[in-house]
Amino acid sequence: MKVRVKLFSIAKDLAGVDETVVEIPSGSSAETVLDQLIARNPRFVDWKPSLRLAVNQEYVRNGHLLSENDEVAVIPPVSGG
Amino acid sequence: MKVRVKLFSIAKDLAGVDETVVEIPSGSSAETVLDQLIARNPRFVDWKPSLRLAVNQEYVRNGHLLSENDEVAVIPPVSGG
Amino acid sequence: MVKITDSAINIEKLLVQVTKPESGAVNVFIGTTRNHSHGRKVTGLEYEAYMPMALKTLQELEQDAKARWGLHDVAIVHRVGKVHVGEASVFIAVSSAHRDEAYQASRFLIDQLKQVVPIWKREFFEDGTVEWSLQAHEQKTEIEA
Amino acid sequence: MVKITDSAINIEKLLVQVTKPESGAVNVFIGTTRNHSHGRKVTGLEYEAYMPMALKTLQELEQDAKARWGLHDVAIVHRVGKVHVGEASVFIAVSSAHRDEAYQASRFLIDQLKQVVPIWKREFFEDGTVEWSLQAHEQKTEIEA
Repeated sequence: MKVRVKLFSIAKDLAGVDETVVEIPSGSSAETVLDQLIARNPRFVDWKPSLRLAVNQEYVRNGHLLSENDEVAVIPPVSGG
Repeated sequence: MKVRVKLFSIAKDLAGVDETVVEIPSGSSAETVLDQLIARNPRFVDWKPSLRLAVNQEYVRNGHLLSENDEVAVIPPVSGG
Repeated sequence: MVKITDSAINIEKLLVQVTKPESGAVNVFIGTTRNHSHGRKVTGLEYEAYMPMALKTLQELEQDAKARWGLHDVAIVHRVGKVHVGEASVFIAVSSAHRDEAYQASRFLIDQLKQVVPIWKREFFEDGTVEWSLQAHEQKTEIEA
Repeated sequence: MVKITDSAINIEKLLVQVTKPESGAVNVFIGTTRNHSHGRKVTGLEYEAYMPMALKTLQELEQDAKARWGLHDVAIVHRVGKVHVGEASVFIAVSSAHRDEAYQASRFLIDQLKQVVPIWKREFFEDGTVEWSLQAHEQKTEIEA
């Protein structure tokens, strides 16, 4: 299945794009998206522990199961304020 | 000796004036001023426990000794803010 | 900067003055005139101050807070005379590098101001009565309007 | 009211909106762009937001604070895009009957905002470098300006 992935801050810089689509097996967890990004750019590995994931604008655990067309966002440490 | 007395808020209403001069023995304490005011208007008695005194714009204890021409202020509970 | 004034408080201008290039945080407290007090409708307030002593105690509080929290700047302005419902009667702004100091200092200043600065509030009620607010002792006294 | 904007924050207007006739206390927090960060000179900041989620989390924080402290009103405004040194990047105002709730709610909102709202800051340094501020982990990464 396909999910849309939004990238911000350092994750955007590492990916080189602010949005992409990844193809993952049906029933995959949100973490699978991170692994796909690592496959594309190994430097993502170092950042993995500090990246949070949101699905359809809601924070989720890495184990959260995705559905077709979900919007997954990769959220580096936030720094608003 | 003579001291100037400034009155505010409820103390001003009780005294009917915002400033007065009281004649007290040399070496009197600040409290003597309150007693003079009570002599002029017995309703001051009820307020005495909640009135603070300042001499020359500085809070003092009731026992503080006054000097000629001191400015004594009678300070009811403050309510700024 | 401390000030006691019978005019409306120019908040925008004070904020510009207080915010320094090295500041990261500004905390502001504004005390406004409420339309009710102890369940009764208030139509307005009037403040009186023992001017020289009020200014002196405000300056002392300003210096205390600056020293204690390393603030970049402080502004405290209090109204005297009539203040309409909804208007600011007191304005406090402090600037600092980080927010923790700004919150603590701001709270310290309003708490202390309400305890030691010789300023008094009279409330004008809808029914025509006028009362000195004597909150420190939870007492009230009524005089003819 | 929550808002994310690329324009300067109109503080005066927001204060008027937040102050209700029944309010006695307004607390305001303003985060401003500092001219230095970790000892280096900063010339400007840029914020980016994950817009729909940032607005949603801000609205949730607003509702939480209103319910918890019985606030009369809340305004939270955050800038995106370039912000000059000395300008406000975030503005929070809360109104309530008494000051205790106003201080607590204001502090809660800025603390939470800094932890959960998906907004990111990039600092532009005098030497031409640009860095994402990753304060949550006290890490820094450098990219070419």
